[in-house]
Amino acid sequence: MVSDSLRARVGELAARVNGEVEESLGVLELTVNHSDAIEALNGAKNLVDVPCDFLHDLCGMDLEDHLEVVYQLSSLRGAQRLRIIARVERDNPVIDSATRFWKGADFLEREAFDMFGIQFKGHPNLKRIYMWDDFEGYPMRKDYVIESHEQRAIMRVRKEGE
Amino acid sequence: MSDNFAAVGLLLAFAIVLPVVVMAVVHLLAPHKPHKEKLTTYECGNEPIGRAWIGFKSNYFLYALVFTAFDVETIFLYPWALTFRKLGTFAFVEMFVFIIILIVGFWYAWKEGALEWM
Amino acid sequence: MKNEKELRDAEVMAETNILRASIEKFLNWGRVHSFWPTSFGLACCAIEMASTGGARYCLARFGYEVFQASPRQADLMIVAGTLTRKMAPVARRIYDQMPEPKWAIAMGNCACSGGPFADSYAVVPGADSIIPIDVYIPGCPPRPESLIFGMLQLKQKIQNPAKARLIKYGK
Amino acid sequence: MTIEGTQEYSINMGPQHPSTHGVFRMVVHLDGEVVTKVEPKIGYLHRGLEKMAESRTYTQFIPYTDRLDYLAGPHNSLGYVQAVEKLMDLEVPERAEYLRVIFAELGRIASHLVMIASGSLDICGWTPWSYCFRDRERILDLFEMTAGNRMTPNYFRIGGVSHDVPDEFMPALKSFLDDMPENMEEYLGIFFGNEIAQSRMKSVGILPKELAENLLITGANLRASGVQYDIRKAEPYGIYDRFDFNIPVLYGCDTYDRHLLRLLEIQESIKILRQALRDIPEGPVMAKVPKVIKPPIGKVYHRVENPKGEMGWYIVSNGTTKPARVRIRTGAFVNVQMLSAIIAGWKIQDLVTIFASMDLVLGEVDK
Repeated sequence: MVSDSLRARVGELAARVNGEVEESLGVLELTVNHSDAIEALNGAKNLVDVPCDFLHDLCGMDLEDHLEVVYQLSSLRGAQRLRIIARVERDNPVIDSATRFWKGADFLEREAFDMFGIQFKGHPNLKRIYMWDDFEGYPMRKDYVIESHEQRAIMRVRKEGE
Repeated sequence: MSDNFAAVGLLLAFAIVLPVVVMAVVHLLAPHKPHKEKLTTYECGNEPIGRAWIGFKSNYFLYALVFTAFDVETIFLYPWALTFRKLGTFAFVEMFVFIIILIVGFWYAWKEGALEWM
Repeated sequence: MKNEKELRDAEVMAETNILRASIEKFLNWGRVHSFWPTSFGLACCAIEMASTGGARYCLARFGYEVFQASPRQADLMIVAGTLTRKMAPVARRIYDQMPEPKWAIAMGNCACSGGPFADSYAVVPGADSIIPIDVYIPGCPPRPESLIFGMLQLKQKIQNPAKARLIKYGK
Repeated sequence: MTIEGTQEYSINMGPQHPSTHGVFRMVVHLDGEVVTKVEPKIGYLHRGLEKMAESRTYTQFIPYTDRLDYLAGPHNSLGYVQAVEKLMDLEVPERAEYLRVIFAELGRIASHLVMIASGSLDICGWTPWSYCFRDRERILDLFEMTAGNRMTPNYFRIGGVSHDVPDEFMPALKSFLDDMPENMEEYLGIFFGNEIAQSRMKSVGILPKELAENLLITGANLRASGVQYDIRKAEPYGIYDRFDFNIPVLYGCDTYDRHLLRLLEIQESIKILRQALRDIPEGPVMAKVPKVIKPPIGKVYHRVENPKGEMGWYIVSNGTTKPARVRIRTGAFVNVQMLSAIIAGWKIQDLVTIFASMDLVLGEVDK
C-alpha cells in the first residue's frame, strides 16, 4: 500500500544520502549512516508532495555489533509513513539531535541517551530522564547485567540537590 | 444593664482551663519520639531546594496591611451595631465620622496601587 | 534501622507499666477506628485505593476515608504500587516524617514482593526492605474489599499486640 | 523578569503530591506567585517494561501492557496484540474484533471519566469526582464480569480474545449505554457549567496549534488545539472503519477545551459502542494460533489511538519466541513537554489545572 510517488521520492532521497531503501510490512525503511541522519530527516521532512513532517517516535536499538536510532515519521495531513534507521557505532555512539526540527524530540532523545547511551549533539539538556543522575550503565543494552535482589533492596543514598 | 458578670467570669475561666488541660493530657500521653529524619522539612519527600528566606514582592505585605486595618474597623462596628438605637443620634453620627475617615484611607491605598495583585 | 530498635524497646518497657498499658489500650481503641492514611499512591493500586474511597466501597463506613496529603497529619502509610529504586529514599523520608503511632500497609504484589516487576533493574523487590510493613495485601491490583479487609486486619493487629507479636520484633 | 530586590523561589512539587496524579515531580521556579519555569523530573515509576519484554514470550507480555496506562487497560493491549498479529499476518475472527472494539471504547470512557474526575478534584470539585467514579464502577463491573480483574482485565490474546463474554454482559452494557447520556447532563451541570470551574479553566494554559505540532503532542490535547487528527480515522486499525463517528475538534486551545473534548469523546465512544452492540455477529472468538507463537523475522510499527494520546508499538522479532525489542511510544510521555513549554507567566494554581488538563498517567509516562 505504499504510494509509488512516495517510493519515488524516497528513492531520490536515498540516493542523495547514500542510504538503502527496503520495504517491511508495507512501510518504507531508509537505512542511513549516523553522519547523514540529519540530512535524511531534513529531506524527509520536506519531500515534495508527500512530506513526512511529524516524528512519531524516536527510539534506540541494540544489535550486538552496532546501535541504531529509529525514527518513525508520518504526517498529520497525509497517509505517508517512513522509517529512517540511523546506524551508530557501539563504542562511540554520537548522532546529531533532531530537536532542531521538532521540539518534541527532546524527551525521546533523553530516553534514548538514558537507556542506550547514545549522545545527541546539539540537545538542549542531555541528562538521564528515567534513572537517577549518578546511575552507571545503560539498562537497555543487551550486555547490561541486572543487579541482584539484595543489591536492589538496599536504599540508595541521594546526593545533594536531587 | 444586666450586671451578672459571673457568667462572663465563668466563661473566661473555662476558656483558660480547657486548653491548658488538653495540652497537658496530650503532652503526657502522646508518644514523643523526635529523631533527625522526622524533623527535616517536608517538601514532597525531597531535599528542599534553595533558601526559604528570600525577598518576595511587597504587594502581598501591603494587601495584608490593608486587610488588618479594615478588620480592626469591623471589630469596632460590632458593639455599635448592636446598641446604636439606645445610644442616641450623637453616637450614630460619631460612628459615621469614624467610617468616613477609614474610607479616605481606603481610597488612598487604592490610588497608590496597594491592591493590585500581580 | 537503629532508631527502629529503640522504638520497639520503648514499647516493651511501656508494656510492663500497668497504668500505662490500660491507657494505651484505650488510646489504641481510638486510633484504630480513625486511621488517617497518607495518599502515597504510586501506580495502579493508587486508583484502586481511590475507588475504595469512592461512593461504592465507601471507606468512610470505617472512618478511614481522610486521605491526608502531608505525612505530618497521617498515621498510616499505604504503599500502593511499584516502589522503584528512584522512589525508595522518598518513601523512606515520608515514612520518617510521619508522627509516631504510625503503621504501614503494602498494597499490591509490587509493594509486597516486587510482584510482576521483581526482576526489573529499577524496582525494589518488596517495600519491606525500605519501610517496616505491618500488613501485606496481595493482588494486582487488590480489590477495594481486600484493601478494606487489610485495614481491618491492621486494626486487629494493633488492638491485641501480644497475639500479633508486634513487640517481639527482633527478640 | 523578577522586580529588582525580589529573588526567585524554587520549590519541589514532588513525587508525593496530591495534584500530580501519581509520582510526577517538577521543580517549580516562582516569582512570588507567578511561575517562571518548570522542570519536570520523571522516572519515579520507571519499571523498565521494555527491558522485561525482551525476557518474556509474546503471550507472557500481554498482562504487562494493561499496567502501562492502567486507567484504560484494554486499550494498550489492543495496540500490542494487533502489532503482533500484523507481524504474524493473522486473521482475527469477526466477533473477536467487535469484542475488542467494545472493550477498547469502554476503556476509553473509563479513562476519560477519571480525567474529568481528577481535573475537577484539582479545583476542589468533590462532587464531580464521586459522580465520575460512580459511573466508572459500572464499566469496571463489565470488565470484571468477563475477565475477572477490574482495571487490568488482560482479556485480549494474540489472535482474538481469551473467551466469550457471559450472557448478562450485553444487557448490562445496553443498560449502561442507555443511562450514560443523562449522566453526561449531570457532568455538564456540575462541572462544565459551574462558573467557578469555567473561570478557573477558560483561556488558561493556551497551547497554540503550531506549538502543539512542533511538540509532537498527540491525542485529545492536539485536537483541543484545533488539529483534526485521530488515528481511528486517519489510519483505521481493526474494524474502526465500519463505525461512523466523528472526531470532536475544539479550537479554544485552553484547559477548558481540553476537558470538554474528553466529554465529547465519551459521547462519540457511546455512539461506537451502540453500533458495535447492534451488529456484533456470533461465531468463534479465537483464531487458529499455534501453541507457541513464533513470529517471522521482521519489524512492525503499529499505532493505536490511546485515550491519553497515541500509543505506538515497534516490535522487532528475530524469529524466536521472545521479541528482540519492544518499543512502546506512549502519548503521555511526549505530552509532558507541553507543561514546561506553556507554563511561564501563569500562577501556581493555574499550573495545577493545566497539569490536570494534560491527563497524565505515570505508568504510561515512566513505562
